[in-house]
Amino acid sequence: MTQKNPTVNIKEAPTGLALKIYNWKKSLKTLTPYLMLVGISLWLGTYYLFVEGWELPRFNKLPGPVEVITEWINPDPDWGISMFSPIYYEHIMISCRRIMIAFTIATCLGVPLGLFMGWSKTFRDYTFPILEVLRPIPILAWVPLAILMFSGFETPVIYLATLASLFVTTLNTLLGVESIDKEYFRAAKCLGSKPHHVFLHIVVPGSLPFIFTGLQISIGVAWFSLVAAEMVSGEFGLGYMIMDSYMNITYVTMVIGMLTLGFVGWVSSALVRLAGNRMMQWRVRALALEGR
Amino acid sequence: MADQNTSRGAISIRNVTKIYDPDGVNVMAVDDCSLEIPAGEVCMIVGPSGCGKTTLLNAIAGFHSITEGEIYLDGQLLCGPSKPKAEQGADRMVVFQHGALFPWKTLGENVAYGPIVQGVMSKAEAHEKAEHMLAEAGIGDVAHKYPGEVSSGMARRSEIVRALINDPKVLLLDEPYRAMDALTKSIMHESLLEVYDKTKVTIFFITHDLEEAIFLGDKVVVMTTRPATLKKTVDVKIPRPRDYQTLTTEEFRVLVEETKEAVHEEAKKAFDAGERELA
Amino acid sequence: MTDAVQSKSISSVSKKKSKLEKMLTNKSLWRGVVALIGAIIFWEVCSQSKVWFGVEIPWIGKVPPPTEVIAAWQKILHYTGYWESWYLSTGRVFAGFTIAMIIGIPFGLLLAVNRYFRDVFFPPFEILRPIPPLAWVPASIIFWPTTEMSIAFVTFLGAFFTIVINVLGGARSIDVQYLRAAQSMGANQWDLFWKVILPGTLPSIWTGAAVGMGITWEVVLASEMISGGGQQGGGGLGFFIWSSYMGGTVAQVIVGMISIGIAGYLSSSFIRYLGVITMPWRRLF
Amino acid sequence: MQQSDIKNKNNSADISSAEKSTENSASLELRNVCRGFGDEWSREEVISDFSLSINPGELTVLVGPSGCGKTTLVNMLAGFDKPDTGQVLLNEKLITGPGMDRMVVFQETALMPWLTAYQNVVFGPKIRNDLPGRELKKKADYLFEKVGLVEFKDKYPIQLSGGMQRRAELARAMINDPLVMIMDEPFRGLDAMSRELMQEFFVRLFEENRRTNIFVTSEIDEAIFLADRLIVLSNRPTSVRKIIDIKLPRPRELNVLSSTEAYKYKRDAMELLHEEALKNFKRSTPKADS
Repeated sequence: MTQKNPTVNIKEAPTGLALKIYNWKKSLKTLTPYLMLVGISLWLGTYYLFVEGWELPRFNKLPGPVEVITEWINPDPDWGISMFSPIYYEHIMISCRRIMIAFTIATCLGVPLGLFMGWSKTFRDYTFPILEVLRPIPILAWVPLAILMFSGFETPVIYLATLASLFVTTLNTLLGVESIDKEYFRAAKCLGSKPHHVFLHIVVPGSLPFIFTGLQISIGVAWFSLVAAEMVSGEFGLGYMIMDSYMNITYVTMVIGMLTLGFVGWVSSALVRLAGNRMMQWRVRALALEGR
Repeated sequence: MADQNTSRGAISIRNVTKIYDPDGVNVMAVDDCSLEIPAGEVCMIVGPSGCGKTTLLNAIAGFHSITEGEIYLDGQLLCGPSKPKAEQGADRMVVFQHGALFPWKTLGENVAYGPIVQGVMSKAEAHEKAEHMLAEAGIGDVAHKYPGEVSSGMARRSEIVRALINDPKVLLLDEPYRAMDALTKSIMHESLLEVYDKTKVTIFFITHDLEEAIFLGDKVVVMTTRPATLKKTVDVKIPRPRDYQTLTTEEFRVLVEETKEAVHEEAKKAFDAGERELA
Repeated sequence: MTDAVQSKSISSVSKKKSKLEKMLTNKSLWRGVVALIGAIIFWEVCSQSKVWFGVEIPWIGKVPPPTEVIAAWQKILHYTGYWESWYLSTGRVFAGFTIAMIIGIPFGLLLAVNRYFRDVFFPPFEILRPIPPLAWVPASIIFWPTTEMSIAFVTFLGAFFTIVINVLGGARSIDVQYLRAAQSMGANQWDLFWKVILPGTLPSIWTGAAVGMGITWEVVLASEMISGGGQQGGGGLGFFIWSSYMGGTVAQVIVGMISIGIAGYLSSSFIRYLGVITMPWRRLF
Repeated sequence: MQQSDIKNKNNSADISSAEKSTENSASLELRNVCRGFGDEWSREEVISDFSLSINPGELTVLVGPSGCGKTTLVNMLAGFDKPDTGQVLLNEKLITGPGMDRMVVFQETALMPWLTAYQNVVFGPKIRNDLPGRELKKKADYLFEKVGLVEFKDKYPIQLSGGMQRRAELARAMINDPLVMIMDEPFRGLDAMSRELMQEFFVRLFEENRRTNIFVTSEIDEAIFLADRLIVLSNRPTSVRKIIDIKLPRPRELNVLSSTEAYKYKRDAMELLHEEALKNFKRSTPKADS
């Protein structure tokens, strides 16, 4: 029998970039990337034909893909906004700044709040019902109240985005603490931990996976409410840009705004995911082994 | 009190009763249970699952209170009528059924955790000692890995190391090898015996596996099904050190035979009760 | 000895507490009640402090006190317009939501079941997904002939993405052993789909639906504020809030907010109820 | 040398009591099977050049350390997986995919949680539509009686205890009248007591109709108690370390395990397995024990 075969053909295992290139090359041998291209072109093609090619009724009112892309890369935009106009970046920057402020406040408040709620049952008993009563009220219903409570344009918008993420972050953190196996608490006590050790070494790291799931949802929700708030009241930002171009019947700019929003939103949630993976190496490594 | 060195970790359980009270329905988990474990003995508790063995362990460890009776450690009262719940302390270390290594710390950090939070050692000292002890247990090369990255056998070994670094008087093990297959289990047994032969720490080991009990123990205590009381105590006089070949000796076989009846009777009772409950 | 044991265990089994008794002795419940009452009193005091103490508390001081809100609510209960806006909003939510379920569930299942279908249709879906549903509002108004249809469309989008993602995730995480077991008992692709994949995905379908329902209410509200409010006859709770705000009756704004909270809560309870009755195996234990 | 050993063993076992079973029994054969996993730099042969033939009407037990590739073998026998090279044959015919002539009872229970015990059991015949309703009901009722779950017919799997779930799963496999039953550590995770009861129960079932049976386990006692032929597997890459014919009398009772004879078998197997398990432990990864 050929039992003496080497079990593992040890070949230098590629890491980092080399691994990525290898995986990429391997995927090129399958149908997937080509089908993906087919899918995207199918979608763009239909969009083009319906709107610009055949000019079907109703569709012909919308800006077509060619129109949008030429406008987007036009150094001298017909409707005022393209990749080359500074105002475009100003809108993006303002929205991003608002999101950053809202997200930071929500995280700084929500995570500790959730942790304490999970840690102390008494605290939880007193705070959770209030949260539960407020939660079903859609964030958008707060708009008039927010405008009333906070004067100006900036604070109400940030307030709304913060409120939206705050709920999500707090609840997920709470869930995270609850998800920690009781035996970890016992083990920690057994090993002689004082309460602050338990909090720092068990409660915080143990709930991190849920916290980061929460943060990813929270940043999505923050964008959602930000756009809404900017559309209703605001004088800058991507939501405003979309609404404004709708009012001015510059529909091409509107579509550019939507696509930009999608892209920026995607980048921000990717950043949160990245930060999560950074902080939870233990989880990333174990998951990687499982997926093997 | 006797000499510190010779009588480290003698447990004396006297007439302990435990009644749970969930939703106003009293359930008796342990009924008038008395047991003496001399220092440095491996005491194996065998009984059907859910019979109240763990309740006893929890009482010693200080996770639960007891309703009646007293528990002493080295002549000192752990819990009793005046103090229903024992304080949790590093002199009694628990190894849990499902494993409770902190998944967010490496094995080395896990082992070093106890001395650091107790303030007995500096961080550097603790880490150095942890690495040393892990290496002694034969898993030094994975000290920097996270529990999720190593096999359950290695994880369980380092959990025992994590307990031992605190120099406990008693090691409380709650079916720690339950989820393992027989072969991995036998390796784990040998490594536990190795540890025991070195440290001579008192071991309180809960299991429902009779062979495991006889292989490891100096004394095997068979418990009845809920409410738990002592049914039978068997002294195991197989000489140490033991290895896997002990499992197939005549002596071992005879002991298994001797105990089997009692265990099966109780297990059958528990099993039938379980089926009835579901019906 | 045995006698002693018996008598002990008999005496130890006391009677079970009744449900009401359990509720009344539940500490958490009482704490919750205390917290809520405390919060309302706090709100009242903060809002009234300008009148009572002459000190205006920032932010919350500008909000009308609960007593005023209740008074406004009592008055408005007689208006048919208020009830009509309930009806209109709920109708819109369920229209968009139902369409999203009808299209989203098969689409998600198809994505999960067929690799090629997934390769082709998932990328465009992923490109469009990060765009917040509200950003579609203007485009939707341009495209659809009536406001009602454009609101329905945006509502549909809001729920659609969530439902599809949940269905896809749920269907893909079905234990391969169920599929294998069915296969070795002679199930064909059709059986696998109907007998294994669909019931196995049901829990995620309802999770997706519950989240989708929440988003739907947000979207309906926003589109009512943006579009419905602009044209006459739009109505709906969103419009009710917006017009109350424009009319300067802030107490009514809060009435609207609470109403919409109740509506949202009721509709998600409804979804949970549907989940419970369609998944009897989950109800147990 | 081991290969020739296997060939010689063909049909030597006592199948005299299996007259009625010859029609519903089958032989299985693995010929020079290889199967590996992983990327090109981390490729690992889980099974390399593995040959084994399984006699009709016998209970063959494969025993080996965890992570040695037993499940991969099962998957290939069941047709869920294909070998890279080599052949898997059922009655001299190549296995190309899963089929109802081979029923698998899984490591973790694979009862569908959304169906009641009864619906689970009749799942196969129902979707194939090959039994008239009344007959199916009769057959199912008979099986439920046999596995002692009559009162639990309309319960969902989560309402059943671990042992009951396994029994329902056995019934589900048996209603399809397979030629071969493949059991992949079916009693793993049960507590010792339920496990013993299940073993006794299973041995009764087998002795009744002597269907070709492959039973994979990592418990030596279980293996010796059940087996006609015990096949000790090595670590990865899996190969046959030793074949032991278990000549304990049938019908078997649990106390057969404490006989001196059984202890002799146990010692034989233990020696090898302990060695393999130690090897496995030394290089174990978390994958190895899941």
